[in-house]
Amino acid sequence: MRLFEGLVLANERAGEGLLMMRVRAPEAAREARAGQFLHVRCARPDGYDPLLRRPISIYRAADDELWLYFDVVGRGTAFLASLREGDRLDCLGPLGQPFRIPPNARNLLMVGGGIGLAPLAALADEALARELNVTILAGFRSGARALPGGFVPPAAEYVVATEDGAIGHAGYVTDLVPSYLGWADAVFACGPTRMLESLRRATAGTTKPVQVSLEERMGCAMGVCLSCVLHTDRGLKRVCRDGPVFDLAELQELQWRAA
Amino acid sequence: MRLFEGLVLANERAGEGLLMMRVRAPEAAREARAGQFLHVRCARPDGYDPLLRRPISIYRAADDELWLYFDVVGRGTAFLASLREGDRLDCLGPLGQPFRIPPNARNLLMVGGGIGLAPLAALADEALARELNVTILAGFRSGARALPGGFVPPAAEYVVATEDGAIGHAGYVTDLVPSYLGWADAVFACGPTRMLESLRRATAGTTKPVQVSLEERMGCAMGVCLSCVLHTDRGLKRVCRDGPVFDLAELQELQWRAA
Amino acid sequence: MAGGVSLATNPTTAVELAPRHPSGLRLKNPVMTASGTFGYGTEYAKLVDVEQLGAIVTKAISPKPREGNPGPRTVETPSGMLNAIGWQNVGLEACIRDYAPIWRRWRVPVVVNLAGFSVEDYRTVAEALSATPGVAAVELNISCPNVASEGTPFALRADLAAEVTAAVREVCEVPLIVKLSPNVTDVVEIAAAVHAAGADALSLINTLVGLVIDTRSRRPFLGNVTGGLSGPAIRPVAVRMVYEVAKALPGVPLIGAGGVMCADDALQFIMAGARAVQVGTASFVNPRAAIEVAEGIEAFLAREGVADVNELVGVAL
Amino acid sequence: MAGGVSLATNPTTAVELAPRHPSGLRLKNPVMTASGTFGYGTEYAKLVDVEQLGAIVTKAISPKPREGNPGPRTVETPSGMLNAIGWQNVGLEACIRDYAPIWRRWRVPVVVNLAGFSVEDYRTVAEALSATPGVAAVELNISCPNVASEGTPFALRADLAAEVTAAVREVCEVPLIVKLSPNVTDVVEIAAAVHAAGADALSLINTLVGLVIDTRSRRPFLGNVTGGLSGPAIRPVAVRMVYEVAKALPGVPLIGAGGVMCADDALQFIMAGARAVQVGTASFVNPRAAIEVAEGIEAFLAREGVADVNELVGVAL
Ligand SMILES: Cc1cc2nc3c(=O)[nH]c(=O)nc-3n(C[C@H](O)[C@H](O)[C@H](O)COP(=O)(O)OP(=O)(O)OC[C@H]3O[C@@H](n4cnc5c(N)ncnc54)[C@H](O)[C@@H]3O)c2cc1C
Ligand SMILES: Cc1cc2nc3c(=O)[nH]c(=O)nc-3n(C[C@H](O)[C@H](O)[C@H](O)COP(=O)(O)OP(=O)(O)OC[C@H]3O[C@@H](n4cnc5c(N)ncnc54)[C@H](O)[C@@H]3O)c2cc1C
Ligand SMILES: Cc1cc2nc3c(=O)[nH]c(=O)nc-3n(C[C@H](O)[C@H](O)[C@H](O)COP(=O)(O)O)c2cc1C
Ligand SMILES: Cc1cc2nc3c(=O)[nH]c(=O)nc-3n(C[C@H](O)[C@H](O)[C@H](O)COP(=O)(O)O)c2cc1C
Ligand code: FES
Ligand code: FES
Repeated sequence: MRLFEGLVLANERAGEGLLMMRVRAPEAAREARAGQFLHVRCARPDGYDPLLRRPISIYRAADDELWLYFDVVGRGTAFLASLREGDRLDCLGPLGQPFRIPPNARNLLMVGGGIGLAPLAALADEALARELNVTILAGFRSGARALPGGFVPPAAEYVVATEDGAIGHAGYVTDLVPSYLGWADAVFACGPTRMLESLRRATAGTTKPVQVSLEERMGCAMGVCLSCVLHTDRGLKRVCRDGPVFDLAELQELQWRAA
Repeated sequence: MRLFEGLVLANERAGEGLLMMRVRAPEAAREARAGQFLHVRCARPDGYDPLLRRPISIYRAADDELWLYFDVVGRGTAFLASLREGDRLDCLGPLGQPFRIPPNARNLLMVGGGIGLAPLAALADEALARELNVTILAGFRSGARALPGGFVPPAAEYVVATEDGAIGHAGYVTDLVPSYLGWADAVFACGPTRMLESLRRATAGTTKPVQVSLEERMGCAMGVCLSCVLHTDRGLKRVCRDGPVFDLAELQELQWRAA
Repeated sequence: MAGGVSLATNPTTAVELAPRHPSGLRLKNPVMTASGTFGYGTEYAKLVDVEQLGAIVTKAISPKPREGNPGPRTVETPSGMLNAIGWQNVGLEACIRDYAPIWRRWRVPVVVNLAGFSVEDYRTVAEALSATPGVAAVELNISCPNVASEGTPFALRADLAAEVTAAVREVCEVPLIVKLSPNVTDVVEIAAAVHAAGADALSLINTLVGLVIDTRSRRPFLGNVTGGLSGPAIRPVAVRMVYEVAKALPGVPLIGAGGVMCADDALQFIMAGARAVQVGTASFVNPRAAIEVAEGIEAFLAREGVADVNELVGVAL
Repeated sequence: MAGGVSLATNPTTAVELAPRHPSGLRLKNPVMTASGTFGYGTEYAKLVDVEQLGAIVTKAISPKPREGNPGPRTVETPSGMLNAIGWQNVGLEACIRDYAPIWRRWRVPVVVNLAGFSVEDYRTVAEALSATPGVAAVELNISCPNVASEGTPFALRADLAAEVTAAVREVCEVPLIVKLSPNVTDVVEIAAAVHAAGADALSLINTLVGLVIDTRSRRPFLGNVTGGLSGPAIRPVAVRMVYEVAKALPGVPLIGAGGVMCADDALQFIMAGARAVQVGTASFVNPRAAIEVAEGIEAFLAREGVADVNELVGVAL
């Protein structure tokens, strides 16, 4: 984990409202593990609005580069979208606990919703390099929002579900989970809270390890501000430092909200 | 006067720490008069820091374009420096009272300090188009800070003074004024307050019209916030709306500061 | 409209700020300008159709013209600015002579903001203006220092605030708005006192007192040493104060101010309990800000299927 | 050095925050971290050489561990943020067991921030910590609600603030800093009361109470409804309060906090009368902010030919 300025090598449109950014960052790229994220500054160095950094998953780490895949949803990500080749990106990371592939697992099932697929792509890279079998179930709101094919490594099986039925299974991606659960030795997921809730129902009763990557609003991403806590069987845990990847089984909630 | 988005056509280094920006803005360019300024937003539209617009003189208005010449002194002007061809510049203007060339004046003496030369270049354009004679006395802190030759129209006589003596007269530009004052029918000046104070001494007793363009911190630039007032013989006046160009003779002070 | 998106095509945006007053103070939409940021309404007329606004609030008027403070009078701060103008204004006489006739022709209510340094000052101006056609209401800026209490602003003590409100109420025929200061421990106490003393509506907040030091000269930057902090930086404080007062004094018409830059900001104030908002510093950044806020509120109502903006007032309480 | 630029090559940056206390509280430079923004000092150790800091102030410690508030706990605002963490902390026992031994080895003073909901709470923690090696001083966060006065925070009333300060002073062997709230009409009154009650130094300001409404859900955004506003947005208010207290209580050691992002901000506080500053929210934006502020102050002293940072304390008064 380090504080560094990455050099933007490319930042291009890669789907409806999405961009893929390639950043040169040799040390960080070497350190990075699938499931970790960067906390990036989304303003000019001399401007204080927006003030806080934004967490963005490491989509891929290759050679000297870190790749980010992001959805433009607000002014932080709009700033990221405005960066061009040659600009600098102020980054903190890699941060957080990565996905952990269990030692004897051979068949990995990955379930992603929307941009939540980003860290799963990194995990698929890692798994395929270790010659494991990977199936990725990918859910999107609509055909227009579906991520382009090249988004995940071609050696992974890629199954799509769209809520509007435009591509693949018509419905929720978690509808597909039961048919793959028997095959899988471990399940990994990242996506909206609602998707993870469905996944919890779809995997209820299984003894197979299920790891999920969570999202919560972050201040520091260093574990000090306690913005990002939730209840687990091991007590209150911080998404930024104890997560973002957790064993689903130990989570008492996916976000701590007042009843 | 209007609120408009200009299209940045070019924004290039033009001297030590200086940039020249060409902005496409047909209506505003037609309206613009020498001595007027734009109040430009220096932040992304969704960011509130820096918050306030910055006043920048119209350096030249030609065809459908407004040209700005600016010195990067802080974060507002640093933002302007970061704009590239194709970006939009959020502008309010042209604002303020322009220089007024007296009806019978034939010989115009212009005295500028540093970037204060920008509005004088526009005035020289106007005067030369009316076939008047123009002499520009230009003062700079050092040779390195001196503006490149092409900065003012070539048909104007251009006399340089530098404080470090690297180019032209070694000393203050106002040292040169007495030798040109007899020739001149009217004097126009823009530059740091200290320069304008020297000019007041150098022109003391003259009955020739002396017009100066002043600088004061601005909020609205529309005449409502009263950030920018100073005492004149006609009462308190606002630099943004009653100025920035004033008759030197009516000014009781160049800036209102506590004693 | 089960399951579907409901659209209110012509939502009602009108609000009433002085229901207890015989003439009332009805705005066609809940967006006003904030005092000191829109001059006397005439300066922005070239850029903005002022009649599209809910109301215009003028620069503070005092009995006599005032020069105000030496410069610098403003300084930018992170997402905000400090101002220390010092109540420079044309004075009561010029206001009545030069501006009121123009306001009278406008189809938009003009609220005159009053500055004073004694109870008498406020009474003088309020009495004269409430008899002036073209003045729809007055807003007391009680953040001015009170000469009679060693310069303590009226707004900082419930007793002083109530005293000046009651005194003005006696002579004021038009609706009376009192503008509260945020520089207090308990804004609810002041709000309650002022309302009990006869205010038709309360506007809040005025600026927070702030200071910038110029580290080059090692002196306070502003000519007046301190200044008032405004702009988006203070919005969360302003929304909180509106929320507190709305909770404590249900039914009292509140006007929210402080950092309104866009419709979403205005809606925060409305949901926190304000019937209207004032747009101040935003006008310096975008002269059309107040109009765009009004348009944005209407668009929100249409999009969310809310028939009347009054339905949103205080929904977050 | 007539006419030339004077350069102090090795300016003195050390400051003393508890001159009246037998052990004193000497910092090698005037830059501290702010409570709640630097954890227990250990979390940032990978990125920052904590021994280069003037002091570290920890997250608030209460007698027992606390869970704090449900989320969302923070929300970004213009040039600032609101937080409503709710005093989540490991509690006194774990603090003494797990952290104090680490602090003891560091060559940087560690100040423990104390949270409490009764006078007894503060006394318990202060007494235990002042007997714990590794704890250089304590800072009372009196902005916590006081159960005995219907939840009114101690910090909002001079009598309550003085009472808790005096009670802690009796049992506290180490230097005692009391942290003031900005949510008051008269910060000088509270500062004077707390100082008279035995505080060695005063830190100011804690956060301003703010509120953000989520206009989509039409509800307050934070789980706790309101939160504390911090960051550059509040700096002008913080500098003003330091200036006011420094003017009224000359000689009392003050620690400025609120929106310090860079050395220039810190110098504003120092020139306004603070002997030291705390860097809070800035650490989230730039984990090296506190170190860079310390370096920047030293560079300023060298550039401006100031031999000792103490010469700048209060120069703008
Ligand atoms: C561990 C982690 C990894 C993530 N990885 C990716 C990724 O690879 N690609 C991607 O597009 N997005 C990712 N996100 C979501 C991303 O952080 C948000 O979309 C982003 O912060 C929105 O910022 P904004 O200013 O554009 O939006 P705004 O809505 O304007 O943001 C306002 C504030 O809310 C916070 N916020 C808003 N949405 C989220 C969210 N979903 N999660 C956390 N904070 C949020 C912002 O950080 C900011 O502080 C990730 C989030 C987390 C927690
Ligand atoms: C009528 C007028 C015309 C001008 N024309 C030009 C021009 O053609 N080219 C050019 O380079 N500069 C010009 N200036 C000066 C220019 O406005 C400032 O350099 C600029 O505002 C600095 O902004 P900043 O954020 O880079 O600097 P900062 O110092 O960070 O600015 C901080 C604040 O101070 C204000 N400020 C700082 N310096 C000045 C100044 N000299 N005058 C007014 N406000 C200031 C800024 O607007 C801002 O609000 C003009 C000023 C005025 C009043
Ligand atoms: C330059 C300036 C001048 C102001 N003058 C007055 C005034 O004369 N009377 C008054 O009641 N408020 C005055 N205010 C306060 C505003 O009306 C408003 O309450 C405050 O700025 C907060 O709103 P904002 O953040 O939208 O600006 C002034 C504010 C500014 C920025
Ligand atoms: C996330 C967060 C948690 C905080 N927790 C505490 C705390 O436990 N005790 C305390 O006295 N102050 C706490 N504060 C207040 C800070 O110490 C500081 O006074 C305030 O944030 C202003 O400084 P800043 O603008 O530099 O952040 C907290 C601030 C933040 C942002
Ligand atoms: S974001 Fe600060 S503790 Fe997780
Ligand atoms: S800048 Fe507002 S009146 Fe001149």
